[in-house]
Amino acid sequence: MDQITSVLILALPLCMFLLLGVFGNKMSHKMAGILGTLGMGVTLILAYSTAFTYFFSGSELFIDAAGNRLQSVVFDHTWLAFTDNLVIKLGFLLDPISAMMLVVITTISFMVHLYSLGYMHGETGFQRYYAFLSLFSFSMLGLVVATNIFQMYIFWELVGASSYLLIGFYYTKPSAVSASKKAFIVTRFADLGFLVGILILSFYTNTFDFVSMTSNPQNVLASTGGAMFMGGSVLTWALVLIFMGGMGKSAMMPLHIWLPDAMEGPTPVSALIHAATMVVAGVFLVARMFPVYLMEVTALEIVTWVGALTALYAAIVACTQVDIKRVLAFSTISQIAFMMVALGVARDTIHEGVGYMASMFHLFTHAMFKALLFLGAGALIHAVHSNDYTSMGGLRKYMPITHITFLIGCLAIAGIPPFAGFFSKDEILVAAFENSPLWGIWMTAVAGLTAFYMFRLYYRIFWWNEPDYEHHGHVPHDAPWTMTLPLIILAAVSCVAGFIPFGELVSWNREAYHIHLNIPVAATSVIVAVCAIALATVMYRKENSLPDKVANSVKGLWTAAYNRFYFDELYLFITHKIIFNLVSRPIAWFDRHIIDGSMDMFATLAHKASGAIKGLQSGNIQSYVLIYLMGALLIGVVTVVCVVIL
Amino acid sequence: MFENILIYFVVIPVLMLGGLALCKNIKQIRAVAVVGSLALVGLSIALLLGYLEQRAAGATAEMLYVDSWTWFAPLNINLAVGVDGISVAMLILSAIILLTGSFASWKIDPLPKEFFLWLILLSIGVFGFFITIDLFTMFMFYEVALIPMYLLIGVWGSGNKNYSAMKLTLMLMGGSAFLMLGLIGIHYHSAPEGQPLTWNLLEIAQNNAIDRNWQYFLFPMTFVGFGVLGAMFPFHTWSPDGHASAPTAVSMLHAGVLMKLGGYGCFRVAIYLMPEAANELAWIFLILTGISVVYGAFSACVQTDLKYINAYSSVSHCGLVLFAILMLNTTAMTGAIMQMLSHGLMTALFFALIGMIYGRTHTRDIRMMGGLMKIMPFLAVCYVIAGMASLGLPGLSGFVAEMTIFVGSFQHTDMFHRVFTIVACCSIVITAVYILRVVGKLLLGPVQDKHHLELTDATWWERLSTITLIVSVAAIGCFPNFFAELIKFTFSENIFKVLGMN
Amino acid sequence: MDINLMFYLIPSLIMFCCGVYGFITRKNMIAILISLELMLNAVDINFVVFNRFLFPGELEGMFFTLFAIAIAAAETALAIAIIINIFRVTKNIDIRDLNKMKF
Amino acid sequence: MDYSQFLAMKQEIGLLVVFLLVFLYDTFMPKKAQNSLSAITCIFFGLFTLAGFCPCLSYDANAFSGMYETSAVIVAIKNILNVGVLIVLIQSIKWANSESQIMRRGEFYELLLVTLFGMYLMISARHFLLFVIGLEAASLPLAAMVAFDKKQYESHEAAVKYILTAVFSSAIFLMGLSFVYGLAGTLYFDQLAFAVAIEGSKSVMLIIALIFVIAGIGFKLSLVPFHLWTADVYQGAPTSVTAYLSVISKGAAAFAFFVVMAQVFGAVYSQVWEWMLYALIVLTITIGNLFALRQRNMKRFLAFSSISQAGYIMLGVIANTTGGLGSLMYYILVYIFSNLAAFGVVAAIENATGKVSMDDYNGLYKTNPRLSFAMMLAMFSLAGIPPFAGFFSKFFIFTSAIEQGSIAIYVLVLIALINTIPSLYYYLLVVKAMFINENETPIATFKSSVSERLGLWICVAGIILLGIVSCFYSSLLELTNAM
Repeated sequence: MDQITSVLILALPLCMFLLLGVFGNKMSHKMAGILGTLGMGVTLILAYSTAFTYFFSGSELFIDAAGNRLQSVVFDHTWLAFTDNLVIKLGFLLDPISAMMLVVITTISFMVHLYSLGYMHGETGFQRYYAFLSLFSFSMLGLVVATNIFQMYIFWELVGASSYLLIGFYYTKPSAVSASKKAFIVTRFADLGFLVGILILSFYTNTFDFVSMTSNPQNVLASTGGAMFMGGSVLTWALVLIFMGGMGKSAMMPLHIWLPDAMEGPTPVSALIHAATMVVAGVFLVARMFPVYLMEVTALEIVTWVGALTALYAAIVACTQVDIKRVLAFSTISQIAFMMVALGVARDTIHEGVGYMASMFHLFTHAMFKALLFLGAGALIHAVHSNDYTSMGGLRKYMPITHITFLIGCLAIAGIPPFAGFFSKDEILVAAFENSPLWGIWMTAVAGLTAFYMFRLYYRIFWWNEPDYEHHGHVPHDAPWTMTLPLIILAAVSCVAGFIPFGELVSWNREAYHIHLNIPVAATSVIVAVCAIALATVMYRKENSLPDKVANSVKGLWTAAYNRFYFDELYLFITHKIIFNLVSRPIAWFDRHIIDGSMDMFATLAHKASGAIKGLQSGNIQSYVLIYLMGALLIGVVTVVCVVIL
Repeated sequence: MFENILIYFVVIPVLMLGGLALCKNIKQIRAVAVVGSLALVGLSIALLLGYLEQRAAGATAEMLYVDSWTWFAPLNINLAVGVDGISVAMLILSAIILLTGSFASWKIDPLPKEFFLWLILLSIGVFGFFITIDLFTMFMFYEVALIPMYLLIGVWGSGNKNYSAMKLTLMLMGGSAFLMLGLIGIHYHSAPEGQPLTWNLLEIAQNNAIDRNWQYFLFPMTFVGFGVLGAMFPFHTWSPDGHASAPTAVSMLHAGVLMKLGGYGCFRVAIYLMPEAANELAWIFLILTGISVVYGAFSACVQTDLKYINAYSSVSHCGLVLFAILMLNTTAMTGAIMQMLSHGLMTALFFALIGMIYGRTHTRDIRMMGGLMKIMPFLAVCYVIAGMASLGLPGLSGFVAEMTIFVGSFQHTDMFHRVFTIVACCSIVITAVYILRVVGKLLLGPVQDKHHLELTDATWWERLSTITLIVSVAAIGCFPNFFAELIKFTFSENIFKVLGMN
Repeated sequence: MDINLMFYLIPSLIMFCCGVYGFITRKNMIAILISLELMLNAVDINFVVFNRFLFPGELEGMFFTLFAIAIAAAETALAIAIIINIFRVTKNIDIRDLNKMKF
Repeated sequence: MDYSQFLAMKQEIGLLVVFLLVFLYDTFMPKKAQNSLSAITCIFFGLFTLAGFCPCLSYDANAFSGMYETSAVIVAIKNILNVGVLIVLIQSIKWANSESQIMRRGEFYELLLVTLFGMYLMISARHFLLFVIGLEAASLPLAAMVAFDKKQYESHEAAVKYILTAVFSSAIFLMGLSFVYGLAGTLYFDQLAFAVAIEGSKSVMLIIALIFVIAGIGFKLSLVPFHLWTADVYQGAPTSVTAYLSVISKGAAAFAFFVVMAQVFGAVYSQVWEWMLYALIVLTITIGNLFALRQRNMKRFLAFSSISQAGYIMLGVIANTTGGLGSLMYYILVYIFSNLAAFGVVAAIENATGKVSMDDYNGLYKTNPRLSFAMMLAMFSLAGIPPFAGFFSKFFIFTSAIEQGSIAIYVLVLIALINTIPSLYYYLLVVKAMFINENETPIATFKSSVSERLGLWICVAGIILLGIVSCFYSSLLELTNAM
């Protein structure tokens, strides 16, 4: 693997960003779009060749004689040296997961670039859009190839910023502005945890480097053993805090609230950032640090709990949402939670750490089919000009390509064989059952819910009842080829991705792992999924009153779920009522009136004192003389008392 | 005397003053200002190169270009100059900000001549402060830098300018009252019994003769004295009012450079000369600066005046400088200096932009504006970049500075310090809140005021000013190690030897 | 009875205090001048008495007294002149009315 | 008697010659030649001042069995005063030649020279008799000068206040002296010092005597609480006289004060008068500042500012070292230039428009930029802003005060330093009035006379150069350190 290729993978998108960002206004839309897409295309080719070289060249750089894959640092350039050991390097770490991520990111990114040529056609700020996409791709690529935790943090922040810019792309729309702000601040809050985690970890390990941290965690982490803080070991704290960063980016409860709002951004952006790549950064982070997490099972248990609760929560909420992008957003949250659970239940002692492999596998397949779903949703929105499924229905006739590809996506996510989601989800369930039946059952139930809400969505869009499209001015139709082509490609990938021998390529200890279907688990999950789909079919295939009845029968739960269990309100309360009104405002008031007031008070006091003693200068000589004499005598007497008597 | 390059940092501004006196019209005034500040930028870059060359050639002295000319012989006061990497960095910063400040005051009105006169006098103080290593001379330049502020704000300011100008001047003078006492005290304990007293920083450090009890007295004096200018809680309140009222270039220079004098002085005098007291009393000031950091950020969250927001954010960021200095280790101190550079540049950028926006909309109330991105995209984009630098986006200067500070501070072995570091870290979230709040209200969203639609985007001199600053911010952000290496002081050994740590 | 130092000092002190009291309480400027004269004369007595009783071999105190008397005369002359000026302007020599300038 | 002793008094004799020349010129020259009286006086005095710098004067000598002493330091302080008087003379030309004063200007010059003569004696005196004669010679004619504006009621009121309180204070001073005499039996400084050392600090009599002496000289210096006459007299007196009062008479008194305290009472320094002075300094600086805060009349304002400046000067006395004396003299020098610049501007404006209120100064910069600049420099120098001379003098006097090193002195200096904040405030008020405040009817643009401008240029040059050019302070300090 030569350095130039790897440098180019990062540099090309960055150059595209600078080029489009600085000179974009001078270019035509077409020029900018094509330039951006071409740049991404070249990056795609380079990334693919890199990944293929890594996985299949058999070079001793990448795989040892025993068949274990190796971590290969292609280059590692010192960027900022804090101390001799704590050094931020910008490097390129090639190992199974980063190679896999390279493929995922470049694929989806390229698809989105292509798709956007059609979707964003004629939008103002088209060049800016492509510039930001390039920036995002650069940041995300930098994140996954990070050789050290600080590099990851750097790019972590950069993806956050590009996500902010892209969510707020329609900056004249107040909702988009506030959504972008929310996304940035919530993830920033999580990043605070990440940062503190890094600080704690690096303080004890004295290194940022992933390879040295993960290849020999026992030694590196030796000094953390004894140190305790507030009841937990330091390592637990550090790992949980680092995981907090992951929770923010990956929208785990309770830091998930930004993701549904992030759907304010252009739909291809949602596909790229908020479905396929950036949101899985948290999973990637835990996976990257997995050997360290294995040192501290408590932290992994927390990961599991957070993941499981989020998965269930998001699935329930997804069942009630009306906005198709929000349904997909909650579904994303839920699916990422699956990956988290998979990591959380994985142990090196159990089944060769199948959870880790499953998680990565699911990450891969999910990226494909969720991008597909989002792009499909984009095509729908493009056609109907609404995010709301109530203004859709019966679209299967008008948009056949979209319909088929969307259906494939739904089947994949529902875990129906032979689509991709089945295989990866199956592995997750296996891992969960291996860890504890509780998680197995729990996750199977969530998988059932997944199938249900996806098909609810599917039926509401493509079946149900057809609204009067003529009345709205135009009849929906399939999108141009730039948009449908990515759909078709992704659909094809979703169909076949499950058959990739993923375990051979990726596993926690980089030894080859042979996937074999665990028939009981697979059968259970498929049966649950099919039942759920059937239920959805009953309820939503034709317009009927059944959904309302169901909703009414569990009215409390339904309303709560519809309002996303009031998390947003809670946050609003905390930010506005507590942070703003009870902290910031009082502090600002305190500053203006107490601190500043006390400074002003000195001035006022001086003036007051000046006014108070003005009587001394009465203009009357006799009082002058009296004061003169009294002053002299007073000083004299005091001196006498002090010097002579004391 | 004139073969030492450093002396030209004072000579050029003095020549500029002379040139200004001869000017007849605004064009000539601009020419003098721009040529002079360009010469200073050039000079500072030449100094940087020369400095690096000497270091590369193996110069190991704490300070280079050291020279000393007798001034007041009976008191052993000298005009002693010398620079290390920190001063070099500060000189570059000052020169850049003076240049951009000159561009930002292209259309200053009324009395342009007087304006530049005071501005240049101020810069004499700043440059002089950074090149000297003699306590007396240093203090003199320090005060020279303070007083022009009064007239600059009072005459060319806006809003409640009389009050603000007076408050700023008096509070800073209050600080320098403590400072003067501290410096004189240091002088009288600068040498062991029987040896001649000195004002020279290097000699005092070498003698290391300040008795510990005296350190307990003198350290707070000097630290608070400089700390007032560094906007340390609770002596920061001059900053919001002062900045809000000051004209653009003055805000830039004041927040960008002058506040750095505080941090630099705390480091160069208080800590460098009295490390034992610094080590033992640090906790008091850590609490104060820690409060500054968080408190400034929270206060900024609810302000509605752009300049107030930025002023409070300066309180927060400058608090971080002092915070890091008090950690007494190389990394944190390097971070502090980088933060000074970074904050200097980005806050200058902020103030420049605010001035430009204010010059167009004639309001600084964010509730009155909105959607400026559509109207003046160039300025708006620059504002976003400045905001991103402020909230610590990697690739811009804020990130590297803050991270160096946090990592450095967290290396402290004491639990208290580390917990406080975490508290300080919280500021990155709050910073994001207020920056994005401003960006959201001011630049994004629908246009608030229909009249604003007729406004124009930046002129060439404004573009030049902002682009210079953005390039500098990005340069630090992208190549931090160059600056870190420049700053990492050789003389740190001196402090740490005393402290017996690191 | 032995006439000692105190027999002179105490009256002189009383004189001085009377002078001070007079200065502070009298309205008429001329009366104030007289009070001042009392004070100065008390000082003169002090000098003479100290010289006579304590340091009889020297004349320093005596000479000092002579000069002091001369100075007092000059002062009085000057003061009278100024008071006359005041009287010309205001037709009044009440000290308490001299308070146009204050605070 | 050895008449060659008079040769030690070269400067006094020179001054007398100048006085006589002026007197004779004023009395006997024909009416036509009278026009140039002011110029002639200035030229005579200028020549005399120049002659004072002749190094042949700087030697140690004494006369009249030690009653009179001269030395390089004493010559230096006299020269400093001469320079100040010269500037006052130049600045007063316009006023002296004005309609109302032209008849009596001769007396003005003569009185002024006599008071200067008195100050010379006060400075050189090493015996209290000579000291008292000097003191009175320096203060009595001043009363006449204060009353000089015959048409102005304020002038008379000021004169009455001055003369009555001055006599009262000299009575107190003499009372104190009589106690001292009673204790020691001598009035020679050197013998007194001996006696004070024997008497020790436990003597009530000595303490009372000391406070009376301090009060007497403190009156001239206008230390609080002996200062109450100052503002009224400064306000009422003609501006040139006020200028003279505020710098020259104060400068001479400060030097004399140092000599008396250090030479006579040096033995009880740390037990007794350090603390008295401590209290007086704190009071003086603080109260002076507090009163100055609220003044609108420029002359009254400068009066209070000069009170608080006197407090700073006293820091040189409390230092009680030769370095303190050097700093004190330097402070006086700088103070002369700064304060005279301020008074010069006030006088110029008063002569041209009759306005002395700070509110009248609003917007002055727009109409009279140069005057405003001169005033601003004076204010900055008084406030101690670098690079103007006032900064250096303040810094050095603080430095000398702290040399002694006790914590109490640190606290004192801190109080003094904190007091610079309100003082800066009121000095800036003047600057603000001129530069910042808007005024619809500002003082019209006027051209000040050559003499006024000359005086101001000298002051401004002094303000700028005295600090930066180090030789002034260094040579003064060398002189005093050689004592």
